[in-house]
Amino acid sequence: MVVEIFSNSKQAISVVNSNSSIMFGGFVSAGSPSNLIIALHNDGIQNLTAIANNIGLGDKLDMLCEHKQIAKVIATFAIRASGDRKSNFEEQYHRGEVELELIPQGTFAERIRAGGAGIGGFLTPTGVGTVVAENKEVIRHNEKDYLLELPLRADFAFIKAYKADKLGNLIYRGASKNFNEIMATAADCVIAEVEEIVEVGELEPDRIDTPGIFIDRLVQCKPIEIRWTS
Amino acid sequence: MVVEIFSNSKQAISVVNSNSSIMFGGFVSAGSPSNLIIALHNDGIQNLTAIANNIGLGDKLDMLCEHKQIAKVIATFAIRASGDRKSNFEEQYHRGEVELELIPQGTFAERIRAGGAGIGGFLTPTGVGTVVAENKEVIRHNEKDYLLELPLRADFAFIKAYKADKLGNLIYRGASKNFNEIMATAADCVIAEVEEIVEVGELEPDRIDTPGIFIDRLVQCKPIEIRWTS
Amino acid sequence: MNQGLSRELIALRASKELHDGMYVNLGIGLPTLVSNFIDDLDITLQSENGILGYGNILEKDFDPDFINAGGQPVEILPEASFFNSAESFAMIRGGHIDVAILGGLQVAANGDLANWFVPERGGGSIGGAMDIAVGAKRLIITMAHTTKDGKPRILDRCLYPLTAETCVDLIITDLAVIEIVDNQLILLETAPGITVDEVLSLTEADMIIGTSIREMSL
Amino acid sequence: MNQGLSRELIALRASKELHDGMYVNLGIGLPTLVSNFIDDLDITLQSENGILGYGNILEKDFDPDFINAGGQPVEILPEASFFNSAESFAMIRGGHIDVAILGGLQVAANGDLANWFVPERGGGSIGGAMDIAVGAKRLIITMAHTTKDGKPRILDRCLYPLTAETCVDLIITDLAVIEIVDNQLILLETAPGITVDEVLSLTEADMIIGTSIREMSL
Repeated sequence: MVVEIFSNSKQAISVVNSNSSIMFGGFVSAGSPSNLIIALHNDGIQNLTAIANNIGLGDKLDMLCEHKQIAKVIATFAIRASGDRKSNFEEQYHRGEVELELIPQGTFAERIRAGGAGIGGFLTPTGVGTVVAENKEVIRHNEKDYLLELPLRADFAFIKAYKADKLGNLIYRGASKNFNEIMATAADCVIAEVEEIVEVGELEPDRIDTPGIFIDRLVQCKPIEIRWTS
Repeated sequence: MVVEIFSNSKQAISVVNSNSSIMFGGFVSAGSPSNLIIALHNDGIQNLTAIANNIGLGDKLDMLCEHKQIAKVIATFAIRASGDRKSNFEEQYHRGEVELELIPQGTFAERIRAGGAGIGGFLTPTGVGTVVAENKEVIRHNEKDYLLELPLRADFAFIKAYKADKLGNLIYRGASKNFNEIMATAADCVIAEVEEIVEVGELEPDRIDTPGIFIDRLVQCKPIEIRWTS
Repeated sequence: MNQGLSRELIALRASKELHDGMYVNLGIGLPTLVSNFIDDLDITLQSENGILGYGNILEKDFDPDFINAGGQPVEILPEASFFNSAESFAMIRGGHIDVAILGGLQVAANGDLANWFVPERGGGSIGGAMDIAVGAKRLIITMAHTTKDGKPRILDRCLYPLTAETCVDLIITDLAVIEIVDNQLILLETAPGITVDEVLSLTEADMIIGTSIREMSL
Repeated sequence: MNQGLSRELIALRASKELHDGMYVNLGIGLPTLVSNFIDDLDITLQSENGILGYGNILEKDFDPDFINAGGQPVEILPEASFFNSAESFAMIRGGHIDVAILGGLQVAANGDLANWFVPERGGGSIGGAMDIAVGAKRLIITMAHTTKDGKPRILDRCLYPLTAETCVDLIITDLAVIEIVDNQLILLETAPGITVDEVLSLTEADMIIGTSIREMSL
């Protein structure tokens, strides 16, 4: 599929419908697709399943809880044991207004990778003997127990990269590959927010992190600085 | 572990013993650790299990069959259906002198990745209903059959990269990442042949393919050009 | 008897299945020739050894790091990217390749494919074929309609070891273009100068004649 | 009563477990402080959000792309490399990290760890803790020896939901250093001014007194 380039984030997300599942890349401040999230907030789409490493105070993702756009969160980091103020999400969670599936971060990453790689499941030692093992098959190999974990996919992935060329090849900066690089492979429609779109040939082939094959929609946005607060 | 730097390939492989399993990176001409293989050939170590994508005419790996150093090959491409001349390996295989385990290439790559990633196994649709499925567990999920494939590790990995810094951070060139990048994670001792060793800081952090954490022994060698013949 | 297409013309016919914007994997052998006929198309070629965006096969100036899955040196296009084999097969197995064109030894009416092992020669190589056959969104097989001694290769059941079950969508041979839908062969096109009866007589499996059957346009 | 070590001194004591050449993951909270005491060591820090080779926490000049797993801005060293989260946890789960230092809420005599969920607060976050606890070659827990109201946190069995089973190798608290070998706690060191009896009285689980027990050197 040829990548489509949009001039603003509102247009870039115009294909998203209510009741969709959406993966959001980023790890706190690094690689968060904040412009796309704000467009989603402004759009008001409801009943979303949000798949993201973290949701919390200072996240743009937590803004989506302001008008209860999120019905379910699948995350690794959602409720801080410390800190006085509560996020919108946490308050709604404690009131039973939003569902939470908490996953170990390595399992979360590997499930997304499996979803994009046609892997039907994988065995991980992580979570054996914990609440994470509930309702999961335990498989023993070489005298070691593993949980069978299943792939994770979504209708959409919102990701953020540093630069793109006009065919959707992406490079990331610093620690912002995190979940962006794998989520780009694991959704039916992948929408990328980048700081700069350059001509084809300006990105060195040896340096490309996400090949354009994975990207459907592209928009250049000034990055929004986010920072966790407590 | 701190990486050790050696001045020649003979010293770099001096830790290898007979009866070892060794992964060899490379895909035909791209990223083949040919200097390390030649050192192994000269050393005469016997009864090796060779884990490599391909073994054939023009491969340096096939040289190891000259003196029957290899007892077993685990590969995806070992016997060409076309071509008149036979490799040393193929002749020995037809005489029953060497064992062969043939694996689909995607499963081969994924098993190695799993071996390095602490994954106890994975489900792949590849090979279902074929000879590859023999003696393997079939697991059904979402109305689709998968084979349970197990991780692959080795005592040693011989890999080839383009450049290294003195801490073992590696970059590859072109299509030579192939199996090198994953084998670097999946062996107890990883020996890397590179074209150039540079000072720490000369490789851009965003560009590093294999972090030095995975590398044990390093040697700078003039690359040997190999090319398949028929 | 066999007045069918040359290998080049089979490749030319196969190229007509490709359209702008597609990501395509071409197998070793005959399918490689398809790349000679796509210069006017905006197609991105993937090679399972870790390249997306390669161009023509280069006859000289061999660079060992720039090769396709057949070991042939290839041109690297400005939009190219490189990745390791686990990532490459994640791309293939994960359903990101629009079309794969592979060679075949035998195809069965239900879409089973055998293309990696020749019992008569006592060997073979799986390579990437099993993963590609399972993972590509659409799988096209290009092959000679019969063996060198005239025996059918489109069979009720494959006799050679399988590459994958029910994976083939379209077969392009020197004699015909045949679609497989719901375990049923449908004859869509015949090669110039080849009759429907000739195709049927050289095909073991039952075949429906397509309602709009026509001569291949090349 | 609690004349034990400050958080900084617990971190200082933990830093003495690290040696040249090690690859180390430091958890959020108290373990982060360990990085203040390793300037003289040739240690490489891994952060599970995808960095190998970071240095000090930077108080100003915030760069959103250069952060550790706690969201704090960090210095990127010349030897640094970056990778995605699947690769990062492949590194962790695959046993490539020599030592991980995590915070703890409760540790059991058999090495079970609970450190992600506080029932009293009605929540928690798993983050990378479960994978790190399972994957690190050696796991050190740094924590206060007791709760704020003086109850033991080193127990016969963890009461809070587990992070991982039998994963802890060493516990460093404000009062003591305790090793776990074969489901058995061994008291190795006491904090300056703290007696063995005090440690035992504030520990629920049975503990062997190490044969060469001594006062911590800080």
